[in-house]
Amino acid sequence: MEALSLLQWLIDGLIGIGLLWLAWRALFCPELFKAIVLFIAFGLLMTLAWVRLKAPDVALAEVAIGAGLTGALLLSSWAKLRDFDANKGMGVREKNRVQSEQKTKRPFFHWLSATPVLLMAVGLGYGVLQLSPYATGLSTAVAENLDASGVSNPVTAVLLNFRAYDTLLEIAVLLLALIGIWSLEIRPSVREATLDPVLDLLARLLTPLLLLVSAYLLWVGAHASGGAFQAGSVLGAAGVLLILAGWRLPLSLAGLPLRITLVVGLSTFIAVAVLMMLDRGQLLAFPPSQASLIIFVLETTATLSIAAILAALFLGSRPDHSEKI
Amino acid sequence: METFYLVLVLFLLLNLAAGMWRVLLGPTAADRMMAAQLFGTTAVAVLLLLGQVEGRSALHDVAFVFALLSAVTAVAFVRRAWSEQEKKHDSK
Amino acid sequence: MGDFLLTMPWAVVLILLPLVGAIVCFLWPKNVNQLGLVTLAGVFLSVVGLGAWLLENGVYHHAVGGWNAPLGIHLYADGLSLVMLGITALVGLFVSVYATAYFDRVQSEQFWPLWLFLLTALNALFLSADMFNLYVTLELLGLSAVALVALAGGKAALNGAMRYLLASLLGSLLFLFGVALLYHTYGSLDLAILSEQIEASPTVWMALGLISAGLLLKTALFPLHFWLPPAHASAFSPISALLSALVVKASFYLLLRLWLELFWPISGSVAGLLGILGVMAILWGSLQALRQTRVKMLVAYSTVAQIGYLFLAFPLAMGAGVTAWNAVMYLAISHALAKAAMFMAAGNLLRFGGHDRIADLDQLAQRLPLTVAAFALAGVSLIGLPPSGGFIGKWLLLEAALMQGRWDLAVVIVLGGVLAAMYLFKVLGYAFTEASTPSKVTAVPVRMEWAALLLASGAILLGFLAPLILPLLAIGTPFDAFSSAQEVMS
Amino acid sequence: MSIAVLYALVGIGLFCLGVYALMIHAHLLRKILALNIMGSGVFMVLLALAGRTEIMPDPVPAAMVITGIVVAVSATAFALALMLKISAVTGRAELNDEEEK
Amino acid sequence: MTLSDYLSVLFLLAGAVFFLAGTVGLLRFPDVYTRLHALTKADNVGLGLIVIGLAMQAESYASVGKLLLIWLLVLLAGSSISHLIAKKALQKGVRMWRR
Repeated sequence: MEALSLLQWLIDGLIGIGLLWLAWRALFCPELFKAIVLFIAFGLLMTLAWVRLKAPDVALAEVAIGAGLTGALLLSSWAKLRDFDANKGMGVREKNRVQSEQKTKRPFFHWLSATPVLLMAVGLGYGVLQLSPYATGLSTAVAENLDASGVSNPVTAVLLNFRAYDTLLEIAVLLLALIGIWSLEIRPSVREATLDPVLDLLARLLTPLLLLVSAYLLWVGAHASGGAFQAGSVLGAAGVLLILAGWRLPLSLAGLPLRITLVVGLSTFIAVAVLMMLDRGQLLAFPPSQASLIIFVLETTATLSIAAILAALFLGSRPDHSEKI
Repeated sequence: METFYLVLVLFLLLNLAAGMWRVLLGPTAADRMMAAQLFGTTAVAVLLLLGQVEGRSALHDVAFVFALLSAVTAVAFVRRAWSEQEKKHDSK
Repeated sequence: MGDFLLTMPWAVVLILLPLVGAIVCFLWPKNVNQLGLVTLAGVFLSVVGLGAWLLENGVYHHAVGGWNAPLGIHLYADGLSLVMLGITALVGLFVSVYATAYFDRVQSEQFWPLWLFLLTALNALFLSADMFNLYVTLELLGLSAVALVALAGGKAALNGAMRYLLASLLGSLLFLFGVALLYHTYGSLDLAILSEQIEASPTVWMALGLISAGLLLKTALFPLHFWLPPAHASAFSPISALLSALVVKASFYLLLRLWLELFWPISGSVAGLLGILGVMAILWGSLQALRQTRVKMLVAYSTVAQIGYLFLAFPLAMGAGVTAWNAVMYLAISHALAKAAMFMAAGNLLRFGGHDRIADLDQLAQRLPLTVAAFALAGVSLIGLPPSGGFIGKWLLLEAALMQGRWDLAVVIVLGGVLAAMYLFKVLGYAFTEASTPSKVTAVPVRMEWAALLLASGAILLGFLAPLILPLLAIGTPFDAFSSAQEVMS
Repeated sequence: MSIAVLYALVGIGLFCLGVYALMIHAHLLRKILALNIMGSGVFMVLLALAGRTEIMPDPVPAAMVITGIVVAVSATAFALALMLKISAVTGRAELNDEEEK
Repeated sequence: MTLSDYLSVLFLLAGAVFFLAGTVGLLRFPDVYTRLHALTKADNVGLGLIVIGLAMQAESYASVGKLLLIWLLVLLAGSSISHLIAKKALQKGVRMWRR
């Protein structure tokens, strides 16, 4: 038993130190590309930390959204930045870029900001150590009401029943981010004309697999780890893969059909909320007998919308404008 | 048996830490990305082992998604981020 | 009819209606202006309905999903939320009318969905009684506000938007950290439950620090105001109006609510600090405003100064209790009206002359009389001259300061008014003189002039409405917990 | 000290590293990375402290973290797009510190 | 411990050795192409061995199937990615190591 707990400590200590080290290097190493790769590695290690903290649902979300999508987003943004540089730059651009990537505020400012941050770290550490060692969370309240929630995975029950209102607003945040990006009117990049047979094959093989996994996660979410966000982001990753392989949405679908897909999750959520309001006098109050069906409908539409939004976030520019310019 | 699995997990994590040197060393962008790939494969193994220790099949799903999505990141790297001529090479 | 007013769940309508409006505007951008105005009218009526309900029944509670706290999320409305919702709907309506004339076709297609998302976030924030839910509304609010600033598209606007985005995200994360500490201390996210259990401990102090820092950053209290002037001055004028009048107030409202209801056992002892920052904000903001050469930048710095006033109430509430809070809410709403009107007037100047350089305001008093009148009336309220809403607010604040013998604060209150008069007369003075370099002029749509003028008159009218508004504010006695706690202490 | 507290302290470390980096770096991509790492730190504190008891993990923090991750990715995507736009307009992916004329 | 336990320990250990070999290769080999070679081959075999070791302990056929599926997926992704990287490296003029 003693050896076992020592091993646990070693593993957790290694993960903790690894996280701090990766974060430190990602934030302070001179080259930006290296920083991004380190950040992706950070996300992957974070997944292991979530697993160690007994939160497989979070691990799934982190791996699907955090590692998969954020990594691809960062890499592609970095590449676009460099393209801007290359377009305007002459011979010295490489040197300039490296300088701008490392640029920080004046050294005096480093000390000025390090002091309060250190104080904050000490204060926060003290505050956390002062907490009573017994968690006073809501696990019993959730467990007592789980039967009436329509699902048996407590995390899904919280997300789609007990605190479904948060989830509604959160899907609104996703949609808002996309509308905000579209209103920036970024020119689409005209690159990656070449088609790679191996990449094509990979995309052809992985896309159906991603579809299957997404459906599986959606289905399994009711009683084990998984759910709309995980499923949606895996499906969204399929979209990202297709975009990377050079595939584009046909223009006929890029207008209203795409927009409807983007909003169907949020709209269904609102519609259900209003229906429940009319029926039971309370926003989003699902009758326990039909709760599992309602949650399934909500999750399915949410998965579709989340996937479409994430893929569109990755694309950046509005797909119905991209061919015209 | 549980102890053995955990020893194995610890070993793989140390292995991973060693692999991180490559990210720092480079010298080409591909080397850095490759090390992140190493992360992918090793982490899948770690997740499977931890799943065995904790008796949770949910971790298999995590490992599965992990394997799928680290591929997407790598494709993003090859297609988007790596487009300039490499000037840095391994020193002889 | 009366029955209908009392049975409709107005609070829910207030959140869902603008959200539906945003989705519809996104899907069918053909008739955004009409759709948007209808939505705004609906929101306005819902606030009236909610007001009627509150007057009849006291505070409003709604357990979302039928799950009671701590498991579920509660919507909650009292007089404080009602007044904030009301001012949001009123200013929102006028700005919307203004916007229909201000934006061209493409711009309005982009403006409306974002603005309706912003409105959703504001309403949801004023109605929420759950700490984590508040975090989500803060993020919704921040992102939509930043996206609106970025609409202007120029160098200055994009830089301002980015600065604003970084500040806003940092603020949200600080807030979330505080929420995490509170949750793990008391096992609940519900404001009412937390406020019953809360007591001084190192963890609670850390939570207070984090949450206050996050919200002060979003409220742009000196010295955390660095992001505000560039963002507010470079955005499109109706958007500047929304940001200065409403968005900044939303985080102030939240700060007020949490200090009063949640942190009441400990917040009294550090209230003095906020007072000092408030004083510095008044002085610094006013002096910076005096130095500006462009109207919108001047108005933006004036916002920094006026935010300072809102924080003077914190030290004063120790002894004067409700008077100080009434004063501060009065100042907040009259500032909302006046500042929105002022930014709209500034937008008219920009449209008219193509620039907003103060020195080149070419005889505008004769050529754009309505706009200059709007600017002047809004100025009256900002300076605090009778009979405006600003006057009532400052008068109540002064009364509270004198009651406690805080002569220092009383001097600052008066001095701030004098400085405001100085920087506003600087603009008005140039509006009467002939410029050395006449510029080409464009006609300003009548709707834009009248919207600014009516809103500015509203700020004056507020001066007569105190007997009507103060009782509304008292519904559910939002200020009691704090005041009684202070009495026990002193 | 338990493993939960260990992870909570790691979370605090990440948060503070992020705040520091956010303040001193000029490049916007670096600032965005810093915000993401700060976010991870907060999520870690939120979830780690839920594991203080051995009996039953509390699902509410897990749900909050999932919501937080989605919000974070939305904000990141928007911030990256805004950065690209700034870089396209001004030619630099950093904020201009000098006052606008 | 039963015979299958011993066998599974054996497979797991062998897997760990392959992982170690992969990392050593990644650190010591002289150029991108050889390092790719070390990483993808050794680690995928290592993972395969670990999967076999764990499959022997699995309770149901479904979970054996899932384990094998994961391995197949990693193989597929790993091989295509390493091909893409190597091809791109050639295009971008990354020099090959010569003795």
